[in-house]
Amino acid sequence: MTHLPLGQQLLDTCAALLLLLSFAMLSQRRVVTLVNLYAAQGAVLAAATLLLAWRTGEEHLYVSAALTLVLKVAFLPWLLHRLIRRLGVYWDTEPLLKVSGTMLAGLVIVVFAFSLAQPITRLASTDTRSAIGIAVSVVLLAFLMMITRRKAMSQVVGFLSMENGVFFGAMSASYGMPMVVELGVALDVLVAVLVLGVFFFQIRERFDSLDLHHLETLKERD
Amino acid sequence: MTTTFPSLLTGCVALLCGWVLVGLAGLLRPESVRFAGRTLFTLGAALGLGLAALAGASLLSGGIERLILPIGLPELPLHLRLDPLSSLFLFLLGASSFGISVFAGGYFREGEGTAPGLLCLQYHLFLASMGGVLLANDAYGFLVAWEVMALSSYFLVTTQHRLPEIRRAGFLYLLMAHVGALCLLLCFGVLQGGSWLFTFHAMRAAHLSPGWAAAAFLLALVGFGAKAGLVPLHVWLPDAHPAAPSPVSALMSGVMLKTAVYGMLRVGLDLLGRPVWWWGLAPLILGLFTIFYGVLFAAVQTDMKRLLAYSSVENIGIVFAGIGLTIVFAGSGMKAVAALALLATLYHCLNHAFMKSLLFLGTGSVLHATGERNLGRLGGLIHRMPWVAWLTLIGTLAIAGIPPLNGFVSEWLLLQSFLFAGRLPHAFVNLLIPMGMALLVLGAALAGYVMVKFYGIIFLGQPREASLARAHDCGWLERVGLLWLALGCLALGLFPLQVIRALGAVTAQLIGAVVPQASPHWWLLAPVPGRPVSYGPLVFLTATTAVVLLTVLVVRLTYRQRVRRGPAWDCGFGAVTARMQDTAEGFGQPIRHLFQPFFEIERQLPEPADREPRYRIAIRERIWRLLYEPISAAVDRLANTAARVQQGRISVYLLYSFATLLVLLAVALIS
Amino acid sequence: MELVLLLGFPVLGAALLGITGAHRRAPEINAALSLATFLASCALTVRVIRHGNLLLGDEQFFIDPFNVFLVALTAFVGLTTSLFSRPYMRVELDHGRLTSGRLRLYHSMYQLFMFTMLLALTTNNMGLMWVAMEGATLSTVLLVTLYRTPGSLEAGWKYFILCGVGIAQALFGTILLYVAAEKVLGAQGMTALLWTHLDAVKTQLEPTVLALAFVFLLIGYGTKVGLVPLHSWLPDAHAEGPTPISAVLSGLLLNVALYAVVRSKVLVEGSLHSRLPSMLLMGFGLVSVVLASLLLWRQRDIKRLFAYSSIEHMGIATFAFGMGGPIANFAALLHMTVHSLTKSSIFFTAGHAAQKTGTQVMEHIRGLITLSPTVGWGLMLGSLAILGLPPFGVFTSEFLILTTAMREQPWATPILLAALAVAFAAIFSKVQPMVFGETSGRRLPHAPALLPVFTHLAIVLLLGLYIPPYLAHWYRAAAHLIGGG
Amino acid sequence: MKAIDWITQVLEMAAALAAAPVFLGWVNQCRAWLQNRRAPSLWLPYRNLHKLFHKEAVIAQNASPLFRIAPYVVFGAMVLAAGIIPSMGTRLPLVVSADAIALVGLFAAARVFMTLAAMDVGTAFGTLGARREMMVGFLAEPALLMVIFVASLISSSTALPVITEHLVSGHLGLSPSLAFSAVAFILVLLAENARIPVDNPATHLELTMIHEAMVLEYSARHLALMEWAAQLKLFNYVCIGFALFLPWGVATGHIGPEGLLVAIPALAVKLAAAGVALSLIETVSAKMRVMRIPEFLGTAFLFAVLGLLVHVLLRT
Repeated sequence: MTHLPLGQQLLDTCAALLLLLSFAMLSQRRVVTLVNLYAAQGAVLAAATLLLAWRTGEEHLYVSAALTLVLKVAFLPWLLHRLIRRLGVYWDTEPLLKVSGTMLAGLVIVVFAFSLAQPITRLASTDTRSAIGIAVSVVLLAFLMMITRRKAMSQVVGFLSMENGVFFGAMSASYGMPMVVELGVALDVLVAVLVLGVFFFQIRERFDSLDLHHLETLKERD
Repeated sequence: MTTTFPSLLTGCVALLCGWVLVGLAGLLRPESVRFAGRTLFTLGAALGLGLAALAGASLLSGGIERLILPIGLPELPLHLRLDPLSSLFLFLLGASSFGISVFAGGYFREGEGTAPGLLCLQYHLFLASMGGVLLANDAYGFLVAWEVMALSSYFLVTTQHRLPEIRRAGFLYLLMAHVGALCLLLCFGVLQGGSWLFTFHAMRAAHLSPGWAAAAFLLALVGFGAKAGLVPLHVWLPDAHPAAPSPVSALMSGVMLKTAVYGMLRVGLDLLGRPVWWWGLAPLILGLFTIFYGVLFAAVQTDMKRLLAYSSVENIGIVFAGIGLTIVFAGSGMKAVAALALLATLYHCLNHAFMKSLLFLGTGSVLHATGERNLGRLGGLIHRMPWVAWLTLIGTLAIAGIPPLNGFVSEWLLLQSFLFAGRLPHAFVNLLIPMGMALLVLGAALAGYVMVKFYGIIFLGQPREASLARAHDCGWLERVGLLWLALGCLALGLFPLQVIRALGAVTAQLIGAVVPQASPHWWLLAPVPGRPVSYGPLVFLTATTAVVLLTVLVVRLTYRQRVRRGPAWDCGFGAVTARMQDTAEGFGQPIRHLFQPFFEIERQLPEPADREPRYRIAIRERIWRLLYEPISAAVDRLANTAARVQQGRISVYLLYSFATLLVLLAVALIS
Repeated sequence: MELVLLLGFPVLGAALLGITGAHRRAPEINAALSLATFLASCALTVRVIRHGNLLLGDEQFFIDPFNVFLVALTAFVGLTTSLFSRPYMRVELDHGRLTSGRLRLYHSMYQLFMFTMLLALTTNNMGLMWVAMEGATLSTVLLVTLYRTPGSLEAGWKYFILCGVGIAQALFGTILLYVAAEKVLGAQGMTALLWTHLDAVKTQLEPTVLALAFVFLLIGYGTKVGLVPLHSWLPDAHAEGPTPISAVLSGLLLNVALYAVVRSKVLVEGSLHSRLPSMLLMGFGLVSVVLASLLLWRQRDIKRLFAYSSIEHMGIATFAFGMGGPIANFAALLHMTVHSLTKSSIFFTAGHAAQKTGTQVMEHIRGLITLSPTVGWGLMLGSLAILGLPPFGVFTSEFLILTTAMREQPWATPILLAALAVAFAAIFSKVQPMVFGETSGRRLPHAPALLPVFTHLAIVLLLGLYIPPYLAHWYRAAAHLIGGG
Repeated sequence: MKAIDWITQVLEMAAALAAAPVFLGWVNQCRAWLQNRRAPSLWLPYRNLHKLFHKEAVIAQNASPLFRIAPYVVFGAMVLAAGIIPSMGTRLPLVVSADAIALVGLFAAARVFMTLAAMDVGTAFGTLGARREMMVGFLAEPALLMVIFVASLISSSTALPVITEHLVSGHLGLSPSLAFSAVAFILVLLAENARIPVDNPATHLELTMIHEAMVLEYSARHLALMEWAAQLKLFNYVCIGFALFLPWGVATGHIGPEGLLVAIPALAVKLAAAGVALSLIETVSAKMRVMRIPEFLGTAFLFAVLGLLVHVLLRT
């Protein structure tokens, strides 16, 4: 296939952008930027969904695109920014793993993810299936990021971007899930973030910091 | 296969239920000793007598009765079966429990930890569950009864749960019991042979590959051995038996251990079909070792109940040696001798039930009268408590294997089966047999030593403490209990022929051969046809008494000097105090000295310049350091390693999940 | 109809108590609603037993013996727990560990939690099931952190993050399932996530993708089951939350999660012709049993202790499901039942004990039997039951599982044997001195109402001695549904 | 069951009663000669017994009935034992109901009662003696049984007369297993009858004595019975030895007077020889330390077991 239709190319670009953003998040230590990156990811996701909706004409995709836009581009980042301001956590401390090391691990994971996606790609009937690999790697990269971070906030962002990855996976593998499920998922994410918001304040008022090493007291090793 | 209504079996079940009800009745007035103690226990005793009667009847009839009750697992209702083997042990349970329960009726008093009502419940549940074990005809029912037995006895053991050492004893006991039960569970898992029917009937039918059969046998040996107190699985026994109230110790030692023997016979000789000869080696060798080990430790004990507990270990050793011998013979197709060995084994079970219960009850009375378990603080009680003393003497002589009492008969039979092993097809066993005989005899002789120590130090000599002067003889209920058991010892000793006839049904069932009676006389025991070997306890007894009486008569008639009481002569040393007598430690000293390698001894000797010299000696079993402490240490180490996993840091936890995910994905891709 | 009620009552309750949760009578309302839910579940059960499986709400809900028995169990334990929490939370309130506002949160969340679990059980839609599971997580997170103590916050955080991440994997797995199913069932997406349809076509689904899907689902729901090494959140959450929540967590949530795992296993095993799912389940089961029993060895906190024992028992059940076959499945279902009943009753008594003595540290809890016989005996009998001593039901299931293992997977039996022995030693050596022995405290004036405890124990005892035929039939039907083997 | 058998039976017991003291006297005489002492009269044991029987018995205040019963039991047991051992004839009615194992049991019974009686008064020496006696017993008894078992394996019976008859019909020469057990038996005999080197019957140093220490508290008739029982025991052991290793001269099969006419002198000769041998051993060997006794008896036990093993090995 020498020359793809435009939409296809755009979609692939979006996918690539997503991956890029994930890497950026992996390396990024400023929490505020992290949130911005997350917002960007959301935006790209929304764009991809929109494109897809436009090409396939599945109207429920429009809805989910709108949902994404509202939730992941507007509301959640706003909320997170607000939290950051309120709690005054701008920087994550040095990650547990050196950034370079994380990057390396990330690369390995991407390779793994693509090999993983092969059978799915073979199966999937969508013309976005080439992007499944990227979706998987976005998920795994987010996972990696959560492992390496020390601030509660950045872990949450990681969690959210993982959810993005999953969402993108659904999108690219099968033009999204049934409406009921998507609504449910969206709702859950929303609630989750709200709960987290509450959480932050509680943690804060107990430990007056969001540093995770306060949360290492319950253990067996002594 | 009897098609008639299983009347005897139904009767037995009814009696067991009766026991449960009696126990529950104890909860009506839990605090009242008079009601829960006296009334209910005697009632339970009566039920025991009934059970003995029924079981005896079925034993003599030799028939088999089956019954199926619609409880238990869905596919597996509760199967019950009354065959000679189970009826023999039921008889043992009923008969000895009668004496014990009557005694218990007089025994329990206020302020003994658990309330009498609760005790009554646990006690009778214990009895009923033992009956259940003997009647069960499917693995599930068997195991349930088995564990209920362990559980109820555990609660009985921890009656005085305020004392830490008793809690420790109880814990150890339940742990060993549970592990043993798990082994049995696996054993039955093998036995059912993929038929998924857990009835014993199906197990008999199942055809196991030799490997599986051997595995099942070994699992059974471990499981039942742990309950019976086979060395090295006996460690719980010397702690648990003394910890329990004496009637309970009597039950545990006299009856509960026998249920393990029953199980061993049931699995080894019944469910597994025709055994392979070399299976027998394991119980034989372990048994012989257990005999020796148990009696050695009994000899050095200073606590009277511990001493008896170790002597139980020894007797269990004798029984298992007998089982091993039976299997070796049966496996080599020597039915006649196998039957003889089995007979001796069963006989010894009966004997031990009576002797050991009698002795434990005796110690119970002593304990109540003096509040002392330590031999070093007893002595001279024959003057204060003649009933207990003289009745216990019978038990002592019996367990020391003195003719014409019952202990001698079973040992005699066992020796005969050793002697007439004849030529076995396996050279190794041929050499093992004489060794075994030697160990058995040595054990018996040592048992004599132990028993002289036990009796002499408790009942003879001078009281070692001033408080003993206040000791009083036991009440009439206790006397009845003791008397019953003592009479049992005598009867079993004097009428072996009749007993053996009754046991014939069992040997016929398990071996397919009965021990013949080679002599025409009803009073003469001649078990080996074609060999002039015989023993007639009645004649023996009459002859001895005749000679003794004659002597007395002659002496009395010819010499009329009066007998004067004076101070003890003691080579004219004068001023003999009770402290000058040999102590329990002293009496054990030769054994300790001779068999040092078996013991882990820590001595505390006085300094030459000590104002008040103290001599303390503590003896532990090496088994602990060789086997059990390493195990627990290993578990500890493992636990510490495992604890590292749970190390509190969320990133690490996430890493676990991540790693698992990746690995599993890889696996999924590859496969 | 029953279904509507079943799901309606909790929602109603959540709303109602969300408004009036601080009211003096709130606990009674809570109990009443739970009772209603329970009755509804009974009705549903009866109906299923009468008329067989149900498909409701244009196929969005599917009730068969397998999940209806869990529904009944869930509703029942929910009821008893609400009964238990009535006096318990009162006392907590009096001790000032809670404010009335928090109590409101507690009550409404409790109902919400029940709702999510019932939804997860009854729905036919794998996606909805996921949503419900996530909902359950969220609602329990709030419950775990109810006390706002540092410990509870930490526990809540770990619980949230680990289960959240896990559940995200589950979502991905669901998607893969969807993808695979869509291929077969055609693109009209609605049906492609319905378990009934999936089950119908499971043999045609693409194996590799399903294998991957299963891995994701297993990781996801397995995290909630508490399978080692995904279990890390479990002990903390159990130990730090209020006791009624510990009870429902290990009594119900774990079951529901295991239910999800088994459902997906059924599908995957249908399409895969390898024993991969079984092997995975058995492996996870064994690892969980072993590690849990080792960690039991050195516990100091009573609730942590029994949390680990929950991991152990979930491991046993998982192992049994892995072995498959009618008997093992039957045993596993039975094990889920008896475990949830026994374990919740243990948590009740443990909660009372901790409340009476004012500590969860076992060294400081002594001589309960003199402090308060009911609590003492409750704890003793409960522990003995959970340790698999007959005549309690846990023994029944372990009997079946071990005997099956001896035939099917002999290699596993020594491991199980050792692990069970270690667990026994660990738990019993800690329970015994708590129940028995000398105590400094004096006997309490009033015995706590332990009706729930002894009801549970009675049922467990019954199941150990006699499984009623209809119940047995029901289990067997469920076991048959799971099939496998 | 012929009357003549009963006669033999009674005769044997009577003979044992009569001969036991003389035999002891004889042993003491030989010993005196071997040690160049003026020998006491052969009848001294009789006079002793007679004297003792005529004395007034003194019993410690805290002695229990057991203490007074014991001498009769011990004595009775020994007499009965004499009736079981085929010293002259093998057709003994009693033997049917008491074989060799029962015989050992009988000895055990005597020992147990003796030790219990010794512990009864509760003196230092009594208990000390009892302990030592049991220490000797628990090794000597098995050894004796093993010795008997060797013979009974050869003749496939545990009834002494049968064994004797089988040996007399002696188509087997001296089998090595019997040789082993003979050595063992001699050691046991020395130990069981409180002879040097195990115990010194003539000692009056309390700390070294075993048998004497146990009967310290007895006087007069009780003491007499105990002494007599001890003499009987020695006699019985010697007779067991004869029955197992020197069965010749014993009237086997159906015996009439003529059989006895051979048997009695034969027994007398054997006894005399045995007495000499015994005194010889006692003269040449020295008393050993108490804690060495177990080693001594252990050797005996070992020899007996070896005899058994040898037998099995040769047979298979």
